[in-house]
Amino acid sequence: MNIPIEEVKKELEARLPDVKLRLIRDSILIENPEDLPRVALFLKESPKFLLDYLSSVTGADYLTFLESVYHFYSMATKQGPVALRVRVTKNNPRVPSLVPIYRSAELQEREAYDTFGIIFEGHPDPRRLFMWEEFQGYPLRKDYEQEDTEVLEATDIAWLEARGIEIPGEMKEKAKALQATNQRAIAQKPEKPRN
Amino acid sequence: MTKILEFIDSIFVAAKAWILCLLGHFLPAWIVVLVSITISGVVILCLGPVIMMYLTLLERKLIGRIQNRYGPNRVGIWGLLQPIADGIKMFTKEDIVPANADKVIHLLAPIAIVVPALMIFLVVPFGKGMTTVNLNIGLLYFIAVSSITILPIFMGSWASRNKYSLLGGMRTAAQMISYEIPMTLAVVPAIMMSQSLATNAIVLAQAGGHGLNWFIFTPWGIVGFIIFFLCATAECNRPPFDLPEAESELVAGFHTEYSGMKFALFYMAEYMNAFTLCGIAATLFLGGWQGPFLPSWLWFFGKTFILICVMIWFRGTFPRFRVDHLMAFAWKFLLPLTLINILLTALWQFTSNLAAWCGSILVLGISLWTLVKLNRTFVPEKRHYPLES
Amino acid sequence: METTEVLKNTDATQILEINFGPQHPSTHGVFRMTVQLDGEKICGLKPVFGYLHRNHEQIAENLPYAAIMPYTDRLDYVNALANNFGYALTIEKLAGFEVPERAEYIRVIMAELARIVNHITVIGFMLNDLGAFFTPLLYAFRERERILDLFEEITGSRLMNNYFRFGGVKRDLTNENLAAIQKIVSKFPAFLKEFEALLTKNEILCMRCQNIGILSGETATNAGITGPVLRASGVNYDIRKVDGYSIYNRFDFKIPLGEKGDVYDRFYVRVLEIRESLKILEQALTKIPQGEIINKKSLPLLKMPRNFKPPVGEAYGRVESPKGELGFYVVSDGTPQPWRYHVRAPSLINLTVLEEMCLGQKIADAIIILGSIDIVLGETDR
Amino acid sequence: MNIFGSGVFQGMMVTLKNFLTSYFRKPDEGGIFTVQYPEEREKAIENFRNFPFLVYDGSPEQIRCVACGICERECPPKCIHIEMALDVVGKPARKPTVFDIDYGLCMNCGICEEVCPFDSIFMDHAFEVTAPERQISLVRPKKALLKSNEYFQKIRPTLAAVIDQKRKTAEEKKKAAIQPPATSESK
Repeated sequence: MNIPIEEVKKELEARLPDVKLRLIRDSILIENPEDLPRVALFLKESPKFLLDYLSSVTGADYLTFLESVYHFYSMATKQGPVALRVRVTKNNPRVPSLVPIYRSAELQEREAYDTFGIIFEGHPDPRRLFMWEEFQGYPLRKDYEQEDTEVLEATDIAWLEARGIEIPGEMKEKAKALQATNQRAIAQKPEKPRN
Repeated sequence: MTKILEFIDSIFVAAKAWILCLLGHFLPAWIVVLVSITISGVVILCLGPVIMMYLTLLERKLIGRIQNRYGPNRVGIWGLLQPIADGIKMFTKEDIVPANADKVIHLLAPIAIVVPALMIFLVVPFGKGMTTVNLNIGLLYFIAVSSITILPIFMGSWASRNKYSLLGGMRTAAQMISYEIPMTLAVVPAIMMSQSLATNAIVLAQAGGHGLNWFIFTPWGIVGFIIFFLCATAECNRPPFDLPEAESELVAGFHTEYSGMKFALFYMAEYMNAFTLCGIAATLFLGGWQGPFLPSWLWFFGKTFILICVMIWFRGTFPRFRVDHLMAFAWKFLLPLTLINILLTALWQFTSNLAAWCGSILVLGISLWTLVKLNRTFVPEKRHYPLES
Repeated sequence: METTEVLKNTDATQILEINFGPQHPSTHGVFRMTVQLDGEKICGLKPVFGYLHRNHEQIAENLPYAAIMPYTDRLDYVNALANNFGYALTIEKLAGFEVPERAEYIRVIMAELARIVNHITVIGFMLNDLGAFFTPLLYAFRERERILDLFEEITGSRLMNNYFRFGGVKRDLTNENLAAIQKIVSKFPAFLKEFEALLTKNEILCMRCQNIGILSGETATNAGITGPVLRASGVNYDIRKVDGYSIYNRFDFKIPLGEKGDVYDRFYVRVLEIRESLKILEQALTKIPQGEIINKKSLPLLKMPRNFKPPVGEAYGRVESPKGELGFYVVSDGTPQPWRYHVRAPSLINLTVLEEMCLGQKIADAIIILGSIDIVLGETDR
Repeated sequence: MNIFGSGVFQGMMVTLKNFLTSYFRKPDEGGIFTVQYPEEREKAIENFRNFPFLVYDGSPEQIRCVACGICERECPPKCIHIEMALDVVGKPARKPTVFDIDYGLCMNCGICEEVCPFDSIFMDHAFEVTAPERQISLVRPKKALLKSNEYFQKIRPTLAAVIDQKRKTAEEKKKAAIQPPATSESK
């Protein structure tokens, strides 16, 4: 059973007049990320919608801004989905966490942080999910540059040599050249599909 | 005809006596005694590993059949050379000792575990007159020696310095000490009825009556046998009581950090223990080597073989107990039952046959019912699963 | 193994910290949980993910839409067809493709067979976690093998099916295939009966599973738990019924619900779900019509996948995969490859409540609780 | 009321039954299910797909592939590498000189087979592919990939028959187009 998104918006505007909303495709954009928990709580508790189940939380990179998209369903009334989205800049990607309201966001927000670098404020365990803690960068951002694992950097060589592993001369030279220009070894981007 | 049968029956005894007689002609008596001991010792030392090797094959074959597959059948006919191939593999494997392990104890544990396993063989009556040492306190010796097994397992688990091993060792200690008690108590009725601690005397007490004098054909006997057999399964850490190993939880339990021949020794001890415990169970309740027509040692091995098959059958069927259920089963279920069983045995001696049968079955029924009622955790809950549209 | 002993109380017992996994026989792959033990009792548990992470989403964002299909097989490799189904459904939503009647029936038949395969494998592995020496697992695999042979015949591969296409399926079912499916469906109840005789009343299994890892319905809903785990907690939520996607609303089937939400309920709900799947299969096999197996509009796309450019927009499609709700979120910018592609993996999100279910239980229970959640690391870590 | 222990007993009976049936029954009815692999083999399934191979008619020179590169572009893991041959003049010869497939990368999806407009690449049944190391020797060159149409007809008779028929009619049409029969000229 679908919920008409206009109806949701109308209801939200009536009950939460200070929240600025905008329709984008089949979803509601909350202009100010700070309002997200209020909207979510309202949708969860309003007897009309009873959206008690947060199905999916994900990020998206639209080059100029980052977006966090939420899909809500209702298990009690078996209706949905209602999609909400918030937009943040890449410089200050802070979105309030929904974990206090929906625990299902716990791992998904960690994933979104891991892959897009969206910081969810108020998350009880804000660590990376898949990558290790020391990992640099956010792999699903469009401007992410992948490290070339075939090329050794100076620090890697030092680490290996300390353990008595011999390194071929050309690899060392490459590392030196990289260090001199103060660059990181970047892998080639996967080829974009031709048409 | 009977002569031939008797000859086959006593072939091993006769062979040993012949050798000793021959030596007795030109050697002093003390050397003959020494040779006698050596012969028995060598036989046991060879028998143990061979039994273990072919038990592994038997287990793999039977479980294979239970699971609708062939089991090993590539090395030799029907895979008969598989154990030898396994042995070669074990010998050639690298021996790995963890860096932080207590190296001496780590080395000693697998050696120490084989010793009690072999020592039990001494009192097992393999056939008529084929008990290696006819101790008059044979059962006491068996109970004492079999409980040593805990120590090497704990040594191995502690010395490995691995947390899985440690947990496995702790479980072993708890489990084996607990199951020792009902096992010992389950043996008591057999001792009471045969009025002897010597294994051979217990076998002889079950003679006659076309096999109906076996202790298992009495109410206390069957209860004692089942309890003894369950405890024996637990004593040699076989499923469903294989908590010290607990492959799915503790990787390999106490022998996680053992490889190659050291691991094989642990394995060997387990299988030899299984064999001797089954042998003792057959001796105590199934009439030992007694039986018509066939030679006595064949009867003994046949009965033991069947019991081992049941152990393997257990392994092919059951999931594992959990540690607290395991302990509860020993202390809250088996222990009271053995005590009641001893009481029944005592009554059995003073009453007529029919009254004893009826009385025992009544008492056993009531006590079982009470025990099940008292141990609600053992009884499955009835669940209702609604189907909604 | 790391040897860090943490002192909780200076005067009391020491807490033992153990890493279960990533190399452990019963963590279902390279999953790791850091467990804090007080004796045998668990007083803390943290799951650690990412050992099988390969950035599925980024791989997909650099590929044309059709070429993502074989990659979805590798998410949950036990039942690849459900993943195909979810992805195909999402793209059809995005591009507005219709699916011919026969193709819908074929899809349902294949998806339900995949569900049976998955559930039966899970039950087998769970029993292995319980310590049964492979017997239930191998009985399960024996039946699974028959279905996998069928998959091989129909889709060309046993596990990595790559069978669904946008607007239909890749290959038609012949009459022999249908007869073979019918044979499996008619023989399956006998096997299930035997399987249940082996397991459901077994006292050891009941002792181990009942009242272990209890998950209440409210917690499950709030934590976004889906699939059999949710239904075992007594919440009636099956996307096949709720969304009625594809043609599921035409079949008569029931949703089995659990009573307490413990490991035993999860195990038994799966057994009952196999029965319901068999019901669906029976109906689908009798009703399946003749006709096209793929939408005419999408036929040329098969030959030139790169020419497929869905209109600008986004779609969130979800199916009831045997593990739970499998969602795909795809944003199209009008180019041949998706701008954003996200998978809502049920195996991952169902692990949210793992710690809560395990606290206060024994280590052995943690293993079976993990087994009863049913995770596949290909999907969890993506 | 269930007697305590009856569930355990029931389970043991199931395993006993399976133990016994493994000796007497056929695989389909509860017997041994194992296939003794190197000696016995399961019946080949026609639609089974493993790694791709290239089909030629008659001799290996008559390769169907025209090096159009569609499979190379559509291959999801990019495991195909094609270079087109040049004839004496330097014009593209519509034949591949290099056609490598990296078996280490290939994920047996069958997309190359689907997209090929010239019916020249198909999925093989051979699964016993081993290599001493995992980089260079898994890259199969054209020579190793070429297999005759007869082989294709043997492993996948149904599909091969359809394709042979299609090619035959196409060829006849082509012939007809080049040399139109006299009757059509008169019209």
